[in-house]
Amino acid sequence: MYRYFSEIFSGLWSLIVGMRITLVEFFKPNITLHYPHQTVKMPARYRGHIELIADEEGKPRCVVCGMCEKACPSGCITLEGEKPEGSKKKVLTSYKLDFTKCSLCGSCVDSCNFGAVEYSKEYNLASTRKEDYHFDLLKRLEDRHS
Amino acid sequence: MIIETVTSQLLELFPEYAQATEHVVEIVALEEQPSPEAKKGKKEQLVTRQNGLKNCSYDACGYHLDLQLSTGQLLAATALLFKNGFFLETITGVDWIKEKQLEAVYDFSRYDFDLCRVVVRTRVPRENPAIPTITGIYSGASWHERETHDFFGIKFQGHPHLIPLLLPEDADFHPLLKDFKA
Amino acid sequence: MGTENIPSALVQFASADKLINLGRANSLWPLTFGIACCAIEMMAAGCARFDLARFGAEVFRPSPRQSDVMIVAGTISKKMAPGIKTLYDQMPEPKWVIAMGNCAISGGPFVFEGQYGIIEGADQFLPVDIYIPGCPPRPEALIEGIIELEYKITGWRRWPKVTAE
Amino acid sequence: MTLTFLNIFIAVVIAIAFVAANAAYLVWCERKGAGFIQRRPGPTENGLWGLLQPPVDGIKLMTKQLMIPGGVDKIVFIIAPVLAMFPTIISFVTIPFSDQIVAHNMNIGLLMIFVFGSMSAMALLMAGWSSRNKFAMISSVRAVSQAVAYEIPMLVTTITVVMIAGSMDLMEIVHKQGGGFWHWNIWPLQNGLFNVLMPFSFLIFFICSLAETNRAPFDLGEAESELVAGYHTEYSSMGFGLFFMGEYANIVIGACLTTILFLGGWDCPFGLFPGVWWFLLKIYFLIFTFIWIRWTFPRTTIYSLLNLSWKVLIPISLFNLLLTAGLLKVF
Amino acid sequence: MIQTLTTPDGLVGIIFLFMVVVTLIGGLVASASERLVRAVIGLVISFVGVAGLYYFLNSPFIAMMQVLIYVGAVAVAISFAIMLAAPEEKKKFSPTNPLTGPLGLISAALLTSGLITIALKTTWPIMPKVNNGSVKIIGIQLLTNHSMVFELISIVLLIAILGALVIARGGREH
Amino acid sequence: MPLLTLHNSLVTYLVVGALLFGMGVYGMVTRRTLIGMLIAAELLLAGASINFMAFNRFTAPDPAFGQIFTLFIMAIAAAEAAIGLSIIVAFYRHYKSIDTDDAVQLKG
Amino acid sequence: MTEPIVLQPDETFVLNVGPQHPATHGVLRVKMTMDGEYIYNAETVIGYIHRMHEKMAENRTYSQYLPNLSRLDYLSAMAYSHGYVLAVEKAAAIEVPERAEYIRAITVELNRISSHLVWFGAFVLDLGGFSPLMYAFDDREQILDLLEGITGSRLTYCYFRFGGIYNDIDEDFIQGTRQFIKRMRKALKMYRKLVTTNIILIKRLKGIAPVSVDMCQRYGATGPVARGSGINYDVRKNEPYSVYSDFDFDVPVFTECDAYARYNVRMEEMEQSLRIIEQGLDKLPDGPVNPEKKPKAIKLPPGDYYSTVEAGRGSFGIRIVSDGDKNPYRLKLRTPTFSNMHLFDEACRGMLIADALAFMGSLDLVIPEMDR
Repeated sequence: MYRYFSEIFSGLWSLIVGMRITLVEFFKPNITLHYPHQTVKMPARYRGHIELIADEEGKPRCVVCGMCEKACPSGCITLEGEKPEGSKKKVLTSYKLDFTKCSLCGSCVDSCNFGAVEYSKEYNLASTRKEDYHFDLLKRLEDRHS
Repeated sequence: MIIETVTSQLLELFPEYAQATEHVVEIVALEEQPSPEAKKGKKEQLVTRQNGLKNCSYDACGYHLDLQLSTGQLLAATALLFKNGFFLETITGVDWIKEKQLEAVYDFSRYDFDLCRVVVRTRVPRENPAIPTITGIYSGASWHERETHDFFGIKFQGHPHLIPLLLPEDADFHPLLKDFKA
Repeated sequence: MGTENIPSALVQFASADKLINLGRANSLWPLTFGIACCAIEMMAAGCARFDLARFGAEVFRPSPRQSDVMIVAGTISKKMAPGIKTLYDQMPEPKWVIAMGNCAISGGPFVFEGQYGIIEGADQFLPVDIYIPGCPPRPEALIEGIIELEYKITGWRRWPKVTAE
Repeated sequence: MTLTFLNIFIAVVIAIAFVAANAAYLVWCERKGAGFIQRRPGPTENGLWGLLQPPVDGIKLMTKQLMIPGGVDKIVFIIAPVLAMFPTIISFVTIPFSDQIVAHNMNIGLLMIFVFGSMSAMALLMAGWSSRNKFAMISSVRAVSQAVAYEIPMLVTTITVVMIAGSMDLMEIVHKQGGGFWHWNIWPLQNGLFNVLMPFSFLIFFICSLAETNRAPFDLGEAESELVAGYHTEYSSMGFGLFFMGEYANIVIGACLTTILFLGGWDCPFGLFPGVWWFLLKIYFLIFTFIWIRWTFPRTTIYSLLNLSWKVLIPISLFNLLLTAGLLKVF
Repeated sequence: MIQTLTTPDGLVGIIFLFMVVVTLIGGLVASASERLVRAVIGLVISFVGVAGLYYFLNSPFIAMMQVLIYVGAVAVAISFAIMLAAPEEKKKFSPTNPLTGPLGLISAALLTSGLITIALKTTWPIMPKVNNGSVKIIGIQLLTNHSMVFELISIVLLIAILGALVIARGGREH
Repeated sequence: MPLLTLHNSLVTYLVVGALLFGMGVYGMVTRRTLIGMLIAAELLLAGASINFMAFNRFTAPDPAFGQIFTLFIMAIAAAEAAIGLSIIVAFYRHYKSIDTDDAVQLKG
Repeated sequence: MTEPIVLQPDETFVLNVGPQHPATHGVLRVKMTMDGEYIYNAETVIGYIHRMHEKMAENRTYSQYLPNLSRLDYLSAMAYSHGYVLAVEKAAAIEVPERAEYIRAITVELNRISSHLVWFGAFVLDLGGFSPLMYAFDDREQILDLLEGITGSRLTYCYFRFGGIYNDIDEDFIQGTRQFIKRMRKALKMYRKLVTTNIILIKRLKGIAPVSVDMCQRYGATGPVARGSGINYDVRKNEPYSVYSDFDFDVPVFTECDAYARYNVRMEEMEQSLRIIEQGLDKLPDGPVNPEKKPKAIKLPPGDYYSTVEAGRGSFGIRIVSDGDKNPYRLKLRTPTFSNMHLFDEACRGMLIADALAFMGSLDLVIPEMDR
């Protein structure tokens, strides 16, 4: 009999304790980030899709060594370059990133010995077309610099 | 120490590995894998690992005992391990396509602090891979065996429910075989 | 093209249509259906920090009959695809599909030569409306996807566009 | 006779409006309340504080395709949501909001509410059965057995109150509790007799009304993690909407009844404003408690639920019935 | 005609007719539908109608009890039994005797017409309204003049509960 | 408008009661399942109760007798349903059928 | 205790739970043969999210395979990557700087807490309580912010590299982590009051779903499932790897074998993880986080390597069979949920469906990790 009543009362008490906690939470300010109105700054190391880095003249630093292409586990990167006449270095003619296959592992940035690629901070991509994510990074670079 | 206990019990069970354990170990260590040259096709002769019990360095490869045995001895060895308080970590297969063999690998470990990891392997020909099931001893082997069957097509004889586990129900391909083409 | 010759309805309820579309766009109830990694970010988007509820989209319905939008959040295996198709068919019109994460868009990192198990993108068997890339996308991206879907339904974007710096 | 019918007719219309508005905005309250408890704001973007959310949801639900899955028993499938909603609305007719505002006072008003409450069990059963869905079936069987089990302690507690008031007339019951909040049935002191068990009776009644309305922690009927969406798994569009509204209408009924039976109805503890506002204040406080409880506790199982009913609630309420009867006889 | 309809009295008449129709349609569904669950639903509809009739007969209490007991309890119990026993519906209406249907129809028609004839032919002594719809009278009568009924109800219900428990238990053990 | 004043005449109720009774009889004869028969029985009882109530309202000297009798009938019906249904369930468990013809074993 | 009930097989029906079902945490299907609300028999059907990790390993180089490990178990991605890099480092004999190992341990434990927090929320959600999920995710967001600050990703970190880590931690991370420890201790106290001592939860979990020691052994259950059955088995203690032998922490073991024991094990584990992180931050040595010479193309000597770590859900083993090439010849992932889930079929017989789903929740399932 004693156990019967003590169980009822301790049970009730645990319920009341729980309700007190949620009541306190009810009056606490909420922690929500109101996204389209407020945004959070991405940390410096945030890994978005990759972007090319330009040198001082606005040309890509990339030397078309193809290390990133080789390092990429899912084969998102295709780049082409050509050697213009009278130049020693290869010049990048196209750098295509298929972001829809990317796993954001960072192998490409790790493998680049020339510091030619970086992560972008784009974190809120959404579109009605899949093709929007087949980036032409060279074009994006030019757009940024024009 | 459990390692010694298990070793002696295993050797008691399979006396063919009993004579001169160390001797066997040496030979086995040499012949364990096909050498890289064999892989590259420079050397035609393939060296297949012989059955035997091997003491391994835990620091180098992560287990203590490595026992390769013939298919018929598997159940006895498993029962022995079960009696000694081992639990089944996993079962998997390896496709040795050069040797035309499939290998089933059983990993055992223990819950207590007397650490001992045992690997049991058995090899079967690729054309007719059949291995007795150990579900009678370890119920948990059921899924592992089904998975191995999925991937390699090894038939576990006596398994109560050998249908595809990870692959779709009607799958008839074995994707982890080296000659698998999607 | 033949489609251009369809006569338009004699009486048009333009404003009513607009109202209905507004209603639909602001009460998108997703199906409780997580497949893999992205599902966790989907949960995170529904939780306190990001709170999909602000857009009236927090009512995750477990039954497809009551949901409006299916968020395909994860890799679609060949074994699972018929199930997803069934779920989609069970949803009442009008219905939308959001492909969240690279796996749902194109198979993502799990596409390789000789793959045998996955479908390379939800759009192979579902009419996908919104693609949200990322592996996994941040919850903001999912919110952006919902906003984008509302834009698609109503043709009117009510919220400012956020550009990441 | 004639006039009463007309009255009832008008009252039903008003009741429908009241119920619909209440149900719609209770959903909003629930979402907001849940949000605040969970450190988030709830709906905010649609209208000020998300106040346009219910109409928006309503538009969406109404314009959604009404699916009748293959293999269901069509007639039953369609009748069930109506039956879930309709009786609840009727019950509003007898509820006195103040000593003037009552649609149709009956001398057996209390009984009437229970009668129409009992009809919803049938609706759940019909919905579950006709859906041809095992989850829906299990869920409806659960919901009904739960409703039946909790009707017993609920009725016994109600009888206690009826004995104290000497009437089944809701107005009469409230009148008996008039004159200061220490006369309310929730307190031990009433009519000059001292009954210690009354607060527990109140608690029992409250728990039972939680269970009767299938609210958490007793929402076994729609236990999401077990039975998908419960008995309305197969319902889409407004079919689902009616169930949804029926649930909230039931909550309002439960809160009204608890207020009338135990919290003195429109009786004001201190007369700041007219009684009807006190009544509304009380019922909305109770509704808030419903919401508060729902977002605090996990769900019980069917067994602990029945155990609770048979081992705790029924003995205590029966004992209270005897005690009250004795006290009434002696004094 | 329209004027009569719009008066309160007319409205009452319409509601009464509606109740009668509901009762009869429900009864028809209950007795003639092929599926048992529909029959139960017919029963429910019919009893709601009957409760309405009781209300017109100045006995709201009985009307309430009718709904409470039949709709809230009996119909639910029957539905449960149907679900538990899950009878195969196809098998049911292949009568072994093809005469069953017509036979039932004839006997029912005979009985009904007989009853109706009696009801119409007899001149019933109409008394002034004695029943004012109060619950109190029923209560007092139940505990004084008709206390036997009260006792009988108690005993019947007690026995029913015990019997149901015993029988259902027995089934479980099997 | 005689149609609209029907609720004030005893005969109406008697006719409705008779019709319900007839439906009950029809159901009793044609139904071949125990549950179906139970449903028909409920209809029979309802028909009878309507008569009781009608007489109570229009002819009886005692203000409550008909009502009390109807209450009694309800109690009986409830009891009958409880017992009947438990028998049906037990019977079903035993024979996996609720068809009356399958109950021949009861004859011995 | 739920006694197994003698059931009649001919009164059963099949209830198909999943692949889309709120309680299955992903795409898992359980074909339950039910007798009323009791489970007569259950057959788990998995493979709905089989992502061919093992086949991919044979097609990728060792370092290209790294991102896969984060997707294997997305909730405790760090631990799985840890297992993999440890295995490769062991086989290729790569030295790891001590600082890197400490950072690994800290991040793994942080990740373990975040994983347990998701489990906690989802489990209570399974039991019908919604708010704890929100609180848990709120606390988890703190961890994610910390980890995102150093790794750049919220869920699939790819933080470990062979021989070291991707990036050194900064002062922000250390300060943030210390603050988080304080916050988390408070939060755990709150969870105890709100959930652990709640009478409804206790009624639902105590004595439910017993898993005996014998069953654990037969099925190879590890992690909190085994520890909830009184088996003192934690890879971090039993075969210490990395720098775990430097830390002073307890392995919570409960002998009740029921769902409540498993629940308590995980709650206790979060506190122990906090202790490890605290010690790790205190003891954190200075120095580089990557070896002098970064190993470029990794080739393992031919052989067979096995390595185990304690992941969020149990012991995660990885077997690499190498033939000396730059791709693994065969890579086998031994995932804990696979074994833990397998015992569900046997253990849930005779249980109520509600209890079975509580049981499923107490196993802490991550389906992609099981299906691989």
